[in-house]
Amino acid sequence: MDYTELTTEPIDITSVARRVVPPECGATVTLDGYARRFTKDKQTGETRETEYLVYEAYEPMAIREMQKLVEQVKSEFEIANVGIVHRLGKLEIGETSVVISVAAPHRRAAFAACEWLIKELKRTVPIWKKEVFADGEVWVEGDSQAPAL
Amino acid sequence: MDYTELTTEPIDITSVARRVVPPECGATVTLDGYARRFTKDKQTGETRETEYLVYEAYEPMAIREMQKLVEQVKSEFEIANVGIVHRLGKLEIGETSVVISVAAPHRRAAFAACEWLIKELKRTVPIWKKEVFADGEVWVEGDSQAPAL
Amino acid sequence: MKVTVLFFGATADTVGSRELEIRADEAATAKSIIDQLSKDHPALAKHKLLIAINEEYADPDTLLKDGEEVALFTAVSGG
Amino acid sequence: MKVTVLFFGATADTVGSRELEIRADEAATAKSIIDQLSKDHPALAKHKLLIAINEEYADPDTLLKDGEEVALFTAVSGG
Repeated sequence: MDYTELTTEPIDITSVARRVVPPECGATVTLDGYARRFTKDKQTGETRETEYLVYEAYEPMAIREMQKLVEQVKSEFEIANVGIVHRLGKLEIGETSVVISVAAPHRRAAFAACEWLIKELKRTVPIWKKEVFADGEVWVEGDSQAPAL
Repeated sequence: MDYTELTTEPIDITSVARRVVPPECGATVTLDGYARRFTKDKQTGETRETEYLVYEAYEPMAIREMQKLVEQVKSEFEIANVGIVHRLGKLEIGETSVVISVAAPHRRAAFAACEWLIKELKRTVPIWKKEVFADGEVWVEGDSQAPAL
Repeated sequence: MKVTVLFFGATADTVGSRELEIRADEAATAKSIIDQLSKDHPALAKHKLLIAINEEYADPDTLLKDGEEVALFTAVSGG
Repeated sequence: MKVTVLFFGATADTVGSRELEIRADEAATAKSIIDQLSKDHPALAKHKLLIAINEEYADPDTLLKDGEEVALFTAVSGG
Protein backbone atom coordinates (compact mmCIF):
# COMPACT_ATOMS: atom_id res chain seq x y z
CA MET A 1 0.00 0.00 0.00
CA ASP A 2 3.01 2.29 -0.30
CA TYR A 3 3.12 4.41 -3.38
CA THR A 4 5.21 7.06 -5.06
CA GLU A 5 3.75 9.02 -7.93
CA LEU A 6 4.36 11.96 -10.16
CA THR A 7 1.32 13.64 -11.61
CA THR A 8 0.41 16.68 -13.63
CA GLU A 9 -3.14 16.62 -12.23
CA PRO A 10 -4.27 18.42 -9.05
CA ILE A 11 -3.64 16.38 -5.91
CA ASP A 12 -6.46 15.41 -3.56
CA ILE A 13 -4.85 15.37 -0.14
CA THR A 14 -7.50 13.24 1.53
CA SER A 15 -7.24 10.48 -1.00
CA VAL A 16 -3.46 10.40 -0.70
CA ALA A 17 -3.71 10.21 3.07
CA ARG A 18 -6.37 7.51 3.05
CA ARG A 19 -4.64 5.16 0.65
CA VAL A 20 -1.92 4.48 3.23
CA VAL A 21 -4.13 3.37 6.09
CA PRO A 22 -4.13 -0.27 7.24
CA PRO A 23 -6.61 -1.39 9.92
CA GLU A 24 -4.13 -1.56 12.80
CA CYS A 25 -3.27 2.11 12.42
CA GLY A 26 -4.69 5.04 14.31
CA ALA A 27 -2.88 8.10 12.96
CA THR A 28 -1.80 9.55 9.68
CA VAL A 29 0.47 12.56 9.44
CA THR A 30 0.34 14.42 6.16
CA LEU A 31 2.62 17.13 4.84
CA ASP A 32 0.98 19.29 2.22
CA GLY A 33 3.41 21.59 0.41
CA TYR A 34 2.03 24.22 -1.92
CA ALA A 35 2.83 27.15 -4.09
CA ARG A 36 3.19 30.19 -1.89
CA ARG A 37 2.40 33.68 -3.15
CA PHE A 38 5.03 35.59 -1.22
CA THR A 39 8.62 34.49 -0.82
CA LYS A 40 11.27 36.29 1.18
CA ASP A 41 14.66 36.44 -0.48
CA LYS A 42 17.19 34.93 1.90
CA GLN A 43 19.92 37.35 0.89
CA THR A 44 18.12 40.67 0.44
CA GLY A 45 15.20 40.12 2.82
CA GLU A 46 12.91 41.47 0.12
CA THR A 47 9.54 39.84 -0.48
CA ARG A 48 8.71 38.76 -4.00
CA GLU A 49 5.31 37.87 -5.35
CA THR A 50 5.18 34.64 -7.30
CA GLU A 51 2.69 34.37 -10.17
CA TYR A 52 2.95 30.64 -10.66
CA LEU A 53 5.36 27.73 -10.44
CA VAL A 54 6.56 25.09 -12.87
CA TYR A 55 7.93 21.78 -11.60
CA GLU A 56 10.03 19.49 -13.75
CA ALA A 57 11.46 16.07 -12.92
CA TYR A 58 13.90 13.53 -14.21
CA GLU A 59 10.92 11.23 -13.98
CA PRO A 60 12.26 7.67 -13.85
CA MET A 61 15.06 8.66 -11.48
CA ALA A 62 12.65 10.70 -9.31
CA ILE A 63 10.42 7.64 -8.88
CA ARG A 64 13.44 5.48 -8.04
CA GLU A 65 14.69 8.00 -5.48
CA MET A 66 11.23 8.28 -3.91
CA GLN A 67 11.02 4.50 -3.69
CA LYS A 68 14.43 4.41 -1.99
CA LEU A 69 13.17 6.93 0.55
CA VAL A 70 10.13 4.75 1.24
CA GLU A 71 12.30 1.67 1.80
CA GLN A 72 14.65 3.56 4.05
CA VAL A 73 11.96 5.27 6.12
CA LYS A 74 10.19 1.96 6.70
CA SER A 75 13.38 0.34 7.95
CA GLU A 76 14.13 3.21 10.33
CA PHE A 77 10.72 4.15 11.75
CA GLU A 78 7.86 2.08 13.14
CA ILE A 79 5.36 2.97 10.50
CA ALA A 80 2.97 1.04 8.32
CA ASN A 81 2.61 2.73 4.97
CA VAL A 82 3.81 5.76 3.09
CA GLY A 83 2.38 7.71 0.19
CA ILE A 84 4.30 10.33 -1.74
CA VAL A 85 2.78 12.23 -4.63
CA HIS A 86 4.59 15.10 -6.31
CA ARG A 87 2.95 17.28 -8.90
CA LEU A 88 4.71 18.38 -12.08
CA GLY A 89 4.00 21.06 -14.66
CA LYS A 90 2.42 24.44 -14.02
CA LEU A 91 0.96 25.13 -10.58
CA GLU A 92 -1.17 28.09 -9.65
CA ILE A 93 -0.65 29.75 -6.28
CA GLY A 94 -2.17 27.66 -3.50
CA GLU A 95 -2.12 24.41 -5.44
CA THR A 96 -0.46 21.46 -3.76
CA SER A 97 2.98 20.56 -5.09
CA VAL A 98 3.70 17.62 -2.83
CA VAL A 99 1.82 15.43 -0.39
CA ILE A 100 3.55 12.98 1.91
CA SER A 101 1.34 10.80 4.11
CA VAL A 102 2.58 8.39 6.72
CA ALA A 103 0.28 6.00 8.58
CA ALA A 104 1.43 4.42 11.81
CA PRO A 105 -0.02 2.67 14.83
CA HIS A 106 1.38 5.49 16.96
CA ARG A 107 1.50 9.10 15.97
CA ARG A 108 5.03 9.88 17.19
CA ALA A 109 6.63 7.67 14.54
CA ALA A 110 4.31 9.09 11.90
CA PHE A 111 5.40 12.66 12.66
CA ALA A 112 9.10 11.77 12.71
CA ALA A 113 8.92 9.74 9.51
CA CYS A 114 6.93 12.37 7.61
CA GLU A 115 9.36 15.11 8.61
CA TRP A 116 12.34 12.94 7.60
CA LEU A 117 10.73 12.17 4.22
CA ILE A 118 10.13 15.77 3.16
CA LYS A 119 13.64 16.75 4.23
CA GLU A 120 15.18 13.92 2.21
CA LEU A 121 12.87 14.44 -0.77
CA LYS A 122 14.07 18.05 -1.01
CA ARG A 123 17.66 16.85 -0.86
CA THR A 124 17.70 13.82 -3.16
CA VAL A 125 14.73 13.55 -5.52
CA PRO A 126 15.52 15.06 -8.94
CA ILE A 127 12.71 17.58 -9.25
CA TRP A 128 13.19 21.29 -9.91
CA LYS A 129 11.00 24.28 -9.32
CA LYS A 130 10.79 27.37 -11.52
CA GLU A 131 9.35 30.47 -9.90
CA VAL A 132 7.69 32.87 -12.29
CA PHE A 133 7.33 36.52 -11.26
CA ALA A 134 5.78 39.49 -13.00
CA ASP A 135 9.23 40.53 -14.24
CA GLY A 136 11.08 37.29 -14.77
CA GLU A 137 11.59 33.73 -13.75
CA VAL A 138 14.20 31.61 -12.02
CA TRP A 139 14.95 27.92 -11.63
CA VAL A 140 15.41 27.48 -7.90
CA GLU A 141 18.61 25.73 -6.94
CA GLY A 142 18.42 23.67 -3.76
CA ASP A 143 20.73 24.13 -0.82
CA SER A 144 21.99 20.63 -0.84
CA GLN A 145 25.08 18.95 -2.15
CA ALA A 146 24.83 15.74 -4.06
CA PRO A 147 23.60 12.92 -1.85
CA ALA A 148 26.38 10.77 -0.42
CA LEU A 149 27.41 8.29 -3.08
CA MET B 1 -8.52 31.97 10.20
CA ASP B 2 -7.93 29.74 13.21
CA TYR B 3 -10.81 27.55 14.16
CA THR B 4 -11.86 24.95 16.65
CA GLU B 5 -14.94 22.90 16.01
CA LEU B 6 -16.88 19.92 17.24
CA THR B 7 -19.02 18.14 14.70
CA THR B 8 -21.15 15.05 14.39
CA GLU B 9 -20.68 15.03 10.61
CA PRO B 10 -17.86 13.25 8.74
CA ILE B 11 -14.71 15.38 8.51
CA ASP B 12 -13.18 16.29 5.15
CA ILE B 13 -9.45 16.44 5.84
CA THR B 14 -8.58 18.54 2.81
CA SER B 15 -11.04 21.25 3.65
CA VAL B 16 -9.78 21.44 7.23
CA ALA B 17 -6.19 21.70 6.02
CA ARG B 18 -6.97 24.33 3.41
CA ARG B 19 -8.90 26.69 5.64
CA VAL B 20 -5.74 27.48 7.61
CA VAL B 21 -3.55 28.58 4.71
CA PRO B 22 -2.56 32.24 4.34
CA PRO B 23 -0.62 33.36 1.25
CA GLU B 24 2.80 33.62 2.92
CA CYS B 25 2.73 29.98 3.93
CA GLY B 26 4.26 27.05 2.12
CA ALA B 27 3.51 24.03 4.27
CA THR B 28 0.63 22.54 6.17
CA VAL B 29 1.07 19.59 8.48
CA THR B 30 -2.09 17.65 9.23
CA LEU B 31 -2.71 14.99 11.82
CA ASP B 32 -5.61 12.73 10.97
CA GLY B 33 -6.67 10.43 13.80
CA TYR B 34 -9.23 7.74 13.14
CA ALA B 35 -11.05 4.80 14.54
CA ARG B 36 -8.75 1.81 14.39
CA ARG B 37 -10.09 -1.72 14.01
CA PHE B 38 -7.49 -3.51 16.11
CA THR B 39 -6.20 -2.31 19.46
CA LYS B 40 -3.54 -3.98 21.52
CA ASP B 41 -4.29 -4.07 25.24
CA LYS B 42 -1.37 -2.44 27.04
CA GLN B 43 -1.61 -4.79 30.01
CA THR B 44 -2.43 -8.16 28.46
CA GLY B 45 -0.86 -7.67 25.02
CA GLU B 46 -4.02 -9.13 23.50
CA THR B 47 -5.51 -7.62 20.36
CA ARG B 48 -9.16 -6.63 20.43
CA GLU B 49 -11.37 -5.86 17.48
CA THR B 50 -13.37 -2.67 17.79
CA GLU B 51 -16.79 -2.52 16.12
CA TYR B 52 -17.29 1.21 16.40
CA LEU B 53 -16.54 4.19 18.62
CA VAL B 54 -18.63 6.82 20.34
CA TYR B 55 -17.15 10.18 21.26
CA GLU B 56 -18.73 12.49 23.79
CA ALA B 57 -17.64 15.96 24.88
CA TYR B 58 -18.31 18.56 27.52
CA GLU B 59 -18.91 20.77 24.52
CA PRO B 60 -18.54 24.37 25.71
CA MET B 61 -15.52 23.50 27.83
CA ALA B 62 -13.99 21.44 25.01
CA ILE B 63 -14.21 24.42 22.68
CA ARG B 64 -12.66 26.68 25.33
CA GLU B 65 -9.82 24.25 25.94
CA MET B 66 -9.18 23.90 22.22
CA GLN B 67 -9.10 27.67 21.86
CA LYS B 68 -6.58 27.88 24.71
CA LEU B 69 -4.39 25.38 22.91
CA VAL B 70 -4.55 27.47 19.76
CA GLU B 71 -3.53 30.63 21.65
CA GLN B 72 -0.71 28.83 23.39
CA VAL B 73 0.65 27.10 20.31
CA LYS B 74 0.67 30.36 18.36
CA SER B 75 2.64 32.09 21.10
CA GLU B 76 5.21 29.28 21.27
CA PHE B 77 5.74 28.27 17.64
CA GLU B 78 6.30 30.30 14.47
CA ILE B 79 3.12 29.30 12.76
CA ALA B 80 0.36 31.15 10.97
CA ASN B 81 -2.94 29.38 11.53
CA VAL B 82 -4.36 26.35 13.22
CA GLY B 83 -7.49 24.32 12.62
CA ILE B 84 -8.79 21.70 15.01
CA VAL B 85 -11.94 19.70 14.31
CA HIS B 86 -13.04 16.86 16.54
CA ARG B 87 -15.90 14.59 15.67
CA LEU B 88 -18.52 13.50 18.19
CA GLY B 89 -21.13 10.75 18.23
CA LYS B 90 -20.82 7.33 16.62
CA LEU B 91 -17.86 6.66 14.34
CA GLU B 92 -17.43 3.65 12.12
CA ILE B 93 -13.98 2.07 11.80
CA GLY B 94 -11.74 4.17 9.56
CA GLU B 95 -13.67 7.38 10.05
CA THR B 96 -11.72 10.42 11.15
CA SER B 97 -12.13 11.39 14.79
CA VAL B 98 -9.83 14.38 14.85
CA VAL B 99 -8.01 16.58 12.36
CA ILE B 100 -5.40 19.11 13.40
CA SER B 101 -3.90 21.26 10.66
CA VAL B 102 -1.11 23.77 11.15
CA ALA B 103 0.03 26.13 8.40
CA ALA B 104 3.40 27.79 8.65
CA PRO B 105 5.91 29.55 6.45
CA HIS B 106 8.40 26.79 7.30
CA ARG B 107 7.56 23.16 7.76
CA ARG B 108 9.67 22.50 10.85
CA ALA B 109 7.48 24.71 13.04
CA ALA B 110 4.35 23.18 11.50
CA PHE B 111 5.45 19.65 12.43
CA ALA B 112 6.42 20.63 15.97
CA ALA B 113 3.23 22.60 16.58
CA CYS B 114 0.94 19.90 15.20
CA GLU B 115 2.60 17.23 17.34
CA TRP B 116 2.33 19.46 20.41
CA LEU B 117 -1.36 20.14 19.73
CA ILE B 118 -2.45 16.51 19.49
CA LYS B 119 -0.49 15.62 22.62
CA GLU B 120 -2.13 18.47 24.56
CA LEU B 121 -5.59 17.85 23.12
CA LYS B 122 -5.43 14.28 24.40
CA ARG B 123 -4.39 15.56 27.82
CA THR B 124 -6.67 18.54 28.37
CA VAL B 125 -9.73 18.70 26.10
CA PRO B 126 -12.80 17.16 27.77
CA ILE B 127 -13.75 14.56 25.18
CA TRP B 128 -14.18 10.86 25.90
CA LYS B 129 -14.09 7.81 23.69
CA LYS B 130 -16.19 4.69 24.14
CA GLU B 131 -14.92 1.57 22.39
CA VAL B 132 -17.61 -0.91 21.45
CA PHE B 133 -16.59 -4.54 20.93
CA ALA B 134 -18.60 -7.62 19.95
CA ASP B 135 -18.88 -8.57 23.62
CA GLY B 136 -19.00 -5.31 25.49
CA GLU B 137 -17.99 -1.69 25.62
CA VAL B 138 -15.71 0.53 27.66
CA TRP B 139 -15.23 4.23 28.19
CA VAL B 140 -11.52 4.77 27.67
CA GLU B 141 -9.82 6.63 30.50
CA GLY B 142 -6.84 8.71 29.44
CA ASP B 143 -3.40 8.36 30.95
CA SER B 144 -3.18 11.88 32.11
CA GLN B 145 -3.67 13.63 35.39
CA ALA B 146 -5.66 16.81 35.58
CA PRO B 147 -3.91 19.66 33.75
CA ALA B 148 -1.89 21.89 36.03
CA LEU B 149 -4.26 24.36 37.63
CA MET C 1 -27.13 26.82 48.02
CA LYS C 2 -27.57 24.79 44.86
CA VAL C 3 -25.02 23.65 42.33
CA THR C 4 -25.45 21.86 39.03
CA VAL C 5 -23.32 18.74 38.64
CA LEU C 6 -22.56 17.43 35.15
CA PHE C 7 -21.37 13.92 34.26
CA PHE C 8 -19.82 12.60 31.05
CA GLY C 9 -18.91 9.19 29.68
CA ALA C 10 -17.98 6.81 32.49
CA THR C 11 -19.26 9.08 35.26
CA ALA C 12 -22.62 9.57 33.53
CA ASP C 13 -22.96 5.77 33.28
CA THR C 14 -21.99 5.37 36.93
CA VAL C 15 -24.42 7.97 38.25
CA GLY C 16 -27.12 7.11 35.73
CA SER C 17 -27.56 10.77 34.93
CA ARG C 18 -25.92 13.52 32.91
CA GLU C 19 -26.97 16.42 35.13
CA LEU C 20 -28.07 16.76 38.75
CA GLU C 21 -29.18 19.74 40.84
CA ILE C 22 -27.60 19.35 44.27
CA ARG C 23 -28.25 21.17 47.55
CA ALA C 24 -24.99 21.87 49.33
CA ASP C 25 -23.96 23.77 52.44
CA GLU C 26 -22.01 27.02 52.27
CA ALA C 27 -18.63 25.33 52.81
CA ALA C 28 -19.17 22.84 49.99
CA THR C 29 -16.25 22.00 47.72
CA ALA C 30 -16.03 19.80 44.66
CA LYS C 31 -14.58 17.16 46.93
CA SER C 32 -17.47 17.32 49.38
CA ILE C 33 -19.91 17.02 46.46
CA ILE C 34 -18.10 13.89 45.28
CA ASP C 35 -18.25 12.44 48.82
CA GLN C 36 -21.96 13.22 49.01
CA LEU C 37 -22.66 11.58 45.60
CA SER C 38 -20.52 8.55 46.44
CA LYS C 39 -22.96 7.54 49.19
CA ASP C 40 -25.62 6.84 46.55
CA HIS C 41 -23.15 5.83 43.84
CA PRO C 42 -20.19 4.07 45.48
CA ALA C 43 -18.75 3.14 42.08
CA LEU C 44 -17.98 6.83 41.55
CA ALA C 45 -15.07 6.55 44.00
CA LYS C 46 -13.47 3.87 41.82
CA HIS C 47 -12.72 6.44 39.13
CA LYS C 48 -9.87 8.89 39.28
CA LEU C 49 -12.01 11.99 38.84
CA LEU C 50 -11.15 15.30 37.21
CA ILE C 51 -13.11 18.38 38.17
CA ALA C 52 -14.17 21.45 36.25
CA ILE C 53 -16.00 24.41 37.75
CA ASN C 54 -17.77 26.68 35.29
CA GLU C 55 -15.96 25.04 32.36
CA GLU C 56 -12.47 25.43 33.86
CA TYR C 57 -10.32 22.74 35.48
CA ALA C 58 -10.38 23.23 39.23
CA ASP C 59 -8.83 21.93 42.40
CA PRO C 60 -11.06 19.56 44.45
CA ASP C 61 -10.78 21.89 47.45
CA THR C 62 -12.10 24.95 45.67
CA LEU C 63 -15.07 26.43 47.54
CA LEU C 64 -18.24 26.39 45.46
CA LYS C 65 -20.63 29.29 45.07
CA ASP C 66 -24.37 29.19 44.61
CA GLY C 67 -25.42 28.36 41.07
CA GLU C 68 -22.04 27.16 39.90
CA GLU C 69 -21.64 24.31 37.44
CA VAL C 70 -19.41 21.45 38.54
CA ALA C 71 -18.39 18.77 36.06
CA LEU C 72 -17.05 15.40 37.21
CA PHE C 73 -15.32 13.20 34.68
CA THR C 74 -12.55 10.67 34.14
CA ALA C 75 -9.23 11.42 32.42
CA VAL C 76 -10.03 12.61 28.92
CA SER C 77 -9.59 10.25 25.96
CA GLY C 78 -10.33 12.26 22.84
CA GLY C 79 -8.15 12.41 19.77
CA MET D 1 31.76 5.54 -27.76
CA LYS D 2 28.54 7.48 -27.45
CA VAL D 3 26.71 8.62 -24.34
CA THR D 4 23.34 10.33 -23.93
CA VAL D 5 23.40 13.48 -21.84
CA LEU D 6 20.17 14.73 -20.24
CA PHE D 7 19.52 18.25 -18.94
CA PHE D 8 16.78 19.53 -16.65
CA GLY D 9 15.58 22.91 -15.46
CA ALA D 10 18.46 25.38 -15.32
CA THR D 11 20.88 23.15 -17.23
CA ALA D 12 18.37 22.54 -20.00
CA ASP D 13 17.93 26.32 -20.35
CA THR D 14 21.70 26.87 -20.36
CA VAL D 15 22.45 24.24 -22.99
CA GLY D 16 19.27 24.95 -24.96
CA SER D 17 18.50 21.27 -25.13
CA ARG D 18 17.06 18.49 -23.00
CA GLU D 19 19.03 15.64 -24.52
CA LEU D 20 22.26 15.36 -26.51
CA GLU D 21 24.09 12.40 -28.04
CA ILE D 22 27.80 12.92 -27.41
CA ARG D 23 30.86 11.14 -28.82
CA ALA D 24 33.44 10.59 -26.13
CA ASP D 25 36.76 8.77 -25.88
CA GLU D 26 37.14 5.57 -23.89
CA ALA D 27 38.52 7.35 -20.79
CA ALA D 28 35.57 9.76 -20.63
CA THR D 29 34.08 10.62 -17.24
CA ALA D 30 31.09 12.74 -16.32
CA LYS D 31 33.58 15.50 -15.51
CA SER D 32 35.23 15.31 -18.94
CA ILE D 33 31.79 15.48 -20.56
CA ILE D 34 31.01 18.61 -18.57
CA ASP D 35 34.35 20.16 -19.63
CA GLN D 36 33.61 19.30 -23.25
CA LEU D 37 30.11 20.84 -23.09
CA SER D 38 31.38 23.94 -21.29
CA LYS D 39 33.37 24.96 -24.36
CA ASP D 40 30.15 25.55 -26.29
CA HIS D 41 28.11 26.55 -23.21
CA PRO D 42 30.40 28.42 -20.81
CA ALA D 43 27.43 29.28 -18.55
CA LEU D 44 27.22 25.59 -17.61
CA ALA D 45 30.33 26.00 -15.45
CA LYS D 46 28.54 28.68 -13.40
CA HIS D 47 26.20 26.06 -11.92
CA LYS D 48 27.16 23.65 -9.19
CA LEU D 49 26.27 20.49 -11.10
CA LEU D 50 25.02 17.19 -9.80
CA ILE D 51 25.53 14.09 -11.88
CA ALA D 52 23.49 10.94 -12.36
CA ILE D 53 24.57 7.98 -14.48
CA ASN D 54 21.79 5.59 -15.52
CA GLU D 55 19.39 7.22 -13.04
CA GLU D 56 21.73 6.94 -10.05
CA TYR D 57 23.73 9.71 -8.42
CA ALA D 58 27.37 9.29 -9.43
CA ASP D 59 30.80 10.71 -8.76
CA PRO D 60 32.15 13.08 -11.47
CA ASP D 61 35.19 10.84 -11.93
CA THR D 62 33.22 7.68 -12.71
CA LEU D 63 34.33 6.20 -16.01
CA LEU D 64 31.51 6.12 -18.55
CA LYS D 65 30.63 3.15 -20.73
CA ASP D 66 29.22 3.16 -24.23
CA GLY D 67 25.50 3.88 -24.35
CA GLU D 68 25.18 5.13 -20.80
CA GLU D 69 22.83 7.94 -19.83
CA VAL D 70 24.39 10.87 -18.00
CA ALA D 71 22.16 13.52 -16.42
CA LEU D 72 23.51 16.94 -15.49
CA PHE D 73 21.45 19.12 -13.20
CA THR D 74 21.57 21.68 -10.45
CA ALA D 75 20.77 20.98 -6.79
CA VAL D 76 17.22 19.69 -6.64
CA SER D 77 14.39 21.99 -5.51
CA GLY D 78 11.25 19.88 -5.38
CA GLY D 79 8.85 19.74 -2.47
